Amino acid sequence: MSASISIKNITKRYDSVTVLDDINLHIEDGEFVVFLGPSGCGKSTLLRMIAGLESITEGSIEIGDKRIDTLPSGQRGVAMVFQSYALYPHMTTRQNMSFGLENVNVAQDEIDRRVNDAAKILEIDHLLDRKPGRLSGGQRQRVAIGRAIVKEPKAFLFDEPLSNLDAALRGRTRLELAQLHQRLGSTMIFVTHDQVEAMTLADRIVIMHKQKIEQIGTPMEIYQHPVSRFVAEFVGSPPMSMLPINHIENTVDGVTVEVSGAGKVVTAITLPQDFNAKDAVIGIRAEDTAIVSPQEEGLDLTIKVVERLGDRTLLYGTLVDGTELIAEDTGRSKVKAGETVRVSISPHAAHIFDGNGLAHHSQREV
Amino acid sequence: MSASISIKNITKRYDSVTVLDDINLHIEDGEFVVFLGPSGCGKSTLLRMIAGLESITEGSIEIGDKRIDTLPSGQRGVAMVFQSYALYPHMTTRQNMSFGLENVNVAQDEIDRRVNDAAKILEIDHLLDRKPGRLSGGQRQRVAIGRAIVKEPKAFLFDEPLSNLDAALRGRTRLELAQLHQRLGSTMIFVTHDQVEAMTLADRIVIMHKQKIEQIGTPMEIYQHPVSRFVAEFVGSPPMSMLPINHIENTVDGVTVEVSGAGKVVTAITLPQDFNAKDAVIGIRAEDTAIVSPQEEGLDLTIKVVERLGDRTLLYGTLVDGTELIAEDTGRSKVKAGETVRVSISPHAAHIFDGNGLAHHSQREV
Amino acid sequence: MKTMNYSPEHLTSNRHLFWIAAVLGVIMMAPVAWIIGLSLKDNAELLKGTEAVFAMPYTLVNYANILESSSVFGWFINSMIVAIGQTIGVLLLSSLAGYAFARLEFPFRKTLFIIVLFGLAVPEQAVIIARHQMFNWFDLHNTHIGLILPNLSSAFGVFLMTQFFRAIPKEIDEAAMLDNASTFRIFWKVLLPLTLPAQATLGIFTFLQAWNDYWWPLISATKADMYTLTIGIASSQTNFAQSEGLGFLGAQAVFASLPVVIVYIFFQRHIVTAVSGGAVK
Amino acid sequence: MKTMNYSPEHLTSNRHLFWIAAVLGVIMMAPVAWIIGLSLKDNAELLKGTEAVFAMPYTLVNYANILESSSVFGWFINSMIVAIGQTIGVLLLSSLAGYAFARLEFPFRKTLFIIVLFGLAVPEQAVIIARHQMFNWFDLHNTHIGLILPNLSSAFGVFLMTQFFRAIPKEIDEAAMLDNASTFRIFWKVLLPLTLPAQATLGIFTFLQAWNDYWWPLISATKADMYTLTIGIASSQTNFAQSEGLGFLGAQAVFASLPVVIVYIFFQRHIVTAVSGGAVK
Repeated sequence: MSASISIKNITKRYDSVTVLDDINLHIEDGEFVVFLGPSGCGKSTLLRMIAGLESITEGSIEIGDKRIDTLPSGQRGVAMVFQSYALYPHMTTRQNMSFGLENVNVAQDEIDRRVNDAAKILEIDHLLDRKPGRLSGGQRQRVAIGRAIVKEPKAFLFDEPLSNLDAALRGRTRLELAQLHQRLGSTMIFVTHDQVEAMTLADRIVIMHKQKIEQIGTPMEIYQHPVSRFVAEFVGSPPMSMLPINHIENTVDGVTVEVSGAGKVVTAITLPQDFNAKDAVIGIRAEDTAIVSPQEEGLDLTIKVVERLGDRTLLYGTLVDGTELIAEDTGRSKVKAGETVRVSISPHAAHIFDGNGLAHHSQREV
Repeated sequence: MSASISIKNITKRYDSVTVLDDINLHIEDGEFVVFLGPSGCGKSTLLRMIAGLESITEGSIEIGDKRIDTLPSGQRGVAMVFQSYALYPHMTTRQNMSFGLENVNVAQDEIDRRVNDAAKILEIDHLLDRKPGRLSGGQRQRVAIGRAIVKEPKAFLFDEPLSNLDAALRGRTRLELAQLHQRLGSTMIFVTHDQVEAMTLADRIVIMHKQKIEQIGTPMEIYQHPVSRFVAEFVGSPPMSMLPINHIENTVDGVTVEVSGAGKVVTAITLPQDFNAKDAVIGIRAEDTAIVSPQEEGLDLTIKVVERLGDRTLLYGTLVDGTELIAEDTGRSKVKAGETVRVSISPHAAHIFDGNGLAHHSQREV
Repeated sequence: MKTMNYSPEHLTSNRHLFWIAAVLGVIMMAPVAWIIGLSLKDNAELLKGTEAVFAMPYTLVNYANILESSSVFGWFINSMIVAIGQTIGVLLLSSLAGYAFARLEFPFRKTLFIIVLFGLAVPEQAVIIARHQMFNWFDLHNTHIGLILPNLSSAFGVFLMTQFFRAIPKEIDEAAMLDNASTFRIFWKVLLPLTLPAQATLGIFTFLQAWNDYWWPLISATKADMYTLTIGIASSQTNFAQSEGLGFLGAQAVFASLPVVIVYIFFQRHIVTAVSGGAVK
Repeated sequence: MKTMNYSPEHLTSNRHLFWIAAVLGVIMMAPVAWIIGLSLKDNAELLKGTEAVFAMPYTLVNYANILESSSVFGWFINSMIVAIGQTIGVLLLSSLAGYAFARLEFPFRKTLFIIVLFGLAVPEQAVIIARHQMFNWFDLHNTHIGLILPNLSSAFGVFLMTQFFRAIPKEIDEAAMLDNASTFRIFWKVLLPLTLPAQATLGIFTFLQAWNDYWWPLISATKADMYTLTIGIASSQTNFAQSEGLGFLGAQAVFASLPVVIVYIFFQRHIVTAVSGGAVK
């Protein structure tokens, strides 16, 4: 029932403004794909084009082997969960879930079966006779998902469905969505600007930036081998620290770079001959740093803000020349704001970005 | 200018419903205190009582040495940042920030000076002539904070000010608030239901539950030594796993407990004679677990969902009897859903909660 | 020493503004009370002075006199047909037009909207002669259709319904499109039910206005059996010199207003709901 | 083979509904066009048949005849005073009452609100006799105050303003309280400016209604120099038999409507803004 989705040479223009520029993407049957990007990158537009809610300027979309961009929304076999849930306010939960099936003349007992099954999965059986106005945000969310499930669609489309939930509920719902995907094995496309959601849910992440696809890959590929400075800075929380490179020195293992005024960082990265060193930076994730004793080698970091997350502690500080760096310490860290600590950097975990934003990584896995 | 706040025997009742029950709290001058609790715990009501937006049934509030619960809002010397920002839609940023000063007849050049200073600190100088309708969510937030700063209040009151921002902006604004507190050194009270905000911002956290204060302490005290099962489950993400205890055995170092059907956990916790073992549970945080080889001692966990957060990986699984446990692995974890792994638990990091929800911790620091 | 707690609730218990509301209420209700008083008095007694209203005896003779006229029930039926027909028509047309203006793209949409709203500005007196002539051509005078038709295009109705349809989030339409609902089904089953508070408000206003309408029925319905209640009762006034029949006049006014008062009391809850902003949640 | 892309925008380009809007527009505009046509024709020519409207020659003689009456400008001034006075009064009272009903707690708030809204249901005919008597006692007939006063308590105005004040989030008031603003300053400087779209809408409606009012001025203003334009022009009608002066009648109707049309065109942008739901963002 579930099916693959092929997006071929999709372009979208409003008058002279290009919103999406020659997008190509194949999504496997049963895959969970997340479109991730900042607002205005076109990710929602692309989703809405698959749903048939936006017209396509050029290109085509296929679900399974069938071209669907010529069909109206209701006949494409996709179901969508909206950011605002978009439940019908005057209908009960049951009516909300049945409406789409009634429109295609599914038999009443089949409708009842599907609604009851979906309600059981989502634990909303006791809410079937309530209207949306009497449901909490989390419950509305479940009803919206239920309305999608009962249609047994070829693909689920999620448009930032978690953004109206509070932090605790968002975490729990994220987990439930992952389990739902495991259980149904359906093709799912999920749009978000939240990189944690993307990392935790996706089989593959499609990073979109400036009307184009910037990178496609598994969460680990995206996190560990970002193709560009944009991806590196967008994915990961806290963001990767970027330190300007003053000087590059080749070593046996890779290169050693001098970070402006603060000292040297040894890396296991090999740079190509034509490396564009102008405005090049070295990128370091907080978890690849360690606080070491002042005798050991490393960079001196003056701490501005200490963020205690319980299981770990983030240290926001500046190097001697004012460059900002975020380091990580354990949850029981004793470091206080105002102190200067020595930070060492794992040689295999650093990333170097050239003047064009192109990434270079260590060849060895840590 | 900044001052301490004393809340003495505050009770609030609507007819027969008690909303706050005999609250006592002293906030030091310059302290950043977060009221944390689930919705309906009374934290917002307490803040609004300090602001003078809710009447007090019994008790008194002092700022500095002055009793203020007898004064109208505007004369209490506090400034508040609302969840919805509550900017005046028909006024420009400058007018929004000036309005409160004009009402108390501050001289025009003094108003200008304060508004310009605050605008510079908050980097909204270029927005002074715009109306709120033309500002983004993040910019509105800054204006709301600016409106508070210019009043140079004795205390800042924040009512879930970050909840309308998206994840990325929320993280950044959190950091800026921490820096603002460092810079101004003012007394600040911050209400939230988000434990990450509480952990990262607070000097002290006040955990509220069922109309009462459940625990007051630094973020580390709250995280490492929760006084009750409620606090332990509410603070920390992912939540602490709670495993039912079948049997307790005293050892030299503390107790060893048998977790229902799954094996034994060694702890360094000493339990009192009158320990209420009925419905007692052992609580384990994900970061205090480790994935070990099957030869080593530990609990067998069948993984249901793998959540890759980049720097670490959360493993949601069940023990043989179906009890849920969340374990943590490194960011480069190779564990897949469906596998069974052996999980070891650090003996000093577990917490035991008796049948009344009261906590017992290891006496030794890890 | 016991200090009074400051209570912000005091701020909102403003007794000055109570008086404004109270005076508004009195201004509105005083004439109503007076006319009811008059209607319950003997006409001869009122001739000596209207202060008689404040004293016994009261009588229902004026109402009895109205009901003696055998035409009253026919007029009542006419009023009902006109008011109900007009209400249904206005609701239907306004809903369709409001939906069109709020949701659809069509040529001259903005221009048409301004023209329709322009109807708010045109006084009935200005067009009543032209309308009279036109209805003459189509032989529509002295028919129910002729009484209903002119007020079907309610500028206020289009105004209100457009506003209401615009307030419904577009995602609701989109969800219904994905649910494979046709445009008609989206309008009928999804959007229209959401405008119920507006329908109730507009319906009540239209009914009241149609019931109380005087000008057009006076001009269009010239045969006694096509009179509406308002016109019919006014026509019977000629039997009494005005100064002689003050109580009878009052009874006529009260009697003609009774149905709208009943409608108002019946739907009052809905009006208040609509005021409370009970639109789409 | 080139397949047409499906475009969801097609769905919203519904040409059927264009016709509903267009027909509404025509129904509204046809009488207006007709009356303007009549007003530009010689009365004698119209006597032969009104189809003369469709052909040359056109003339302004009817308008010239109106302006010959020396009283016209006095009536115009009266209309202006009454319409503007009524508009200002309604805006002020409705805003205060709306604020009170939306924000304040006072005794009998709900009851008073229902009584005020009840004013929507009472037809003018029902109370006009009582009102006439009352104004007689206070010697208010043939005064501007007498013409303005009865319509100051606008049930619709209170209704609209209450709705608008309720739509303003309470946090705005609270922020102003913390900014040490007095209740009056909160109302005047913070809340009232936010109701501007409603004020514009209510103001236009009130002005139009006051200008076009016929009943009450007819009864209350019995001296020629207190006539409003509507009454004054109607009074001059007795000089012409209706069938003889069709063109002149038309010119009168058009002339009396001109000010409201000008007001409408001037404020039209605000009406559309209010319809677009441009309340508090």
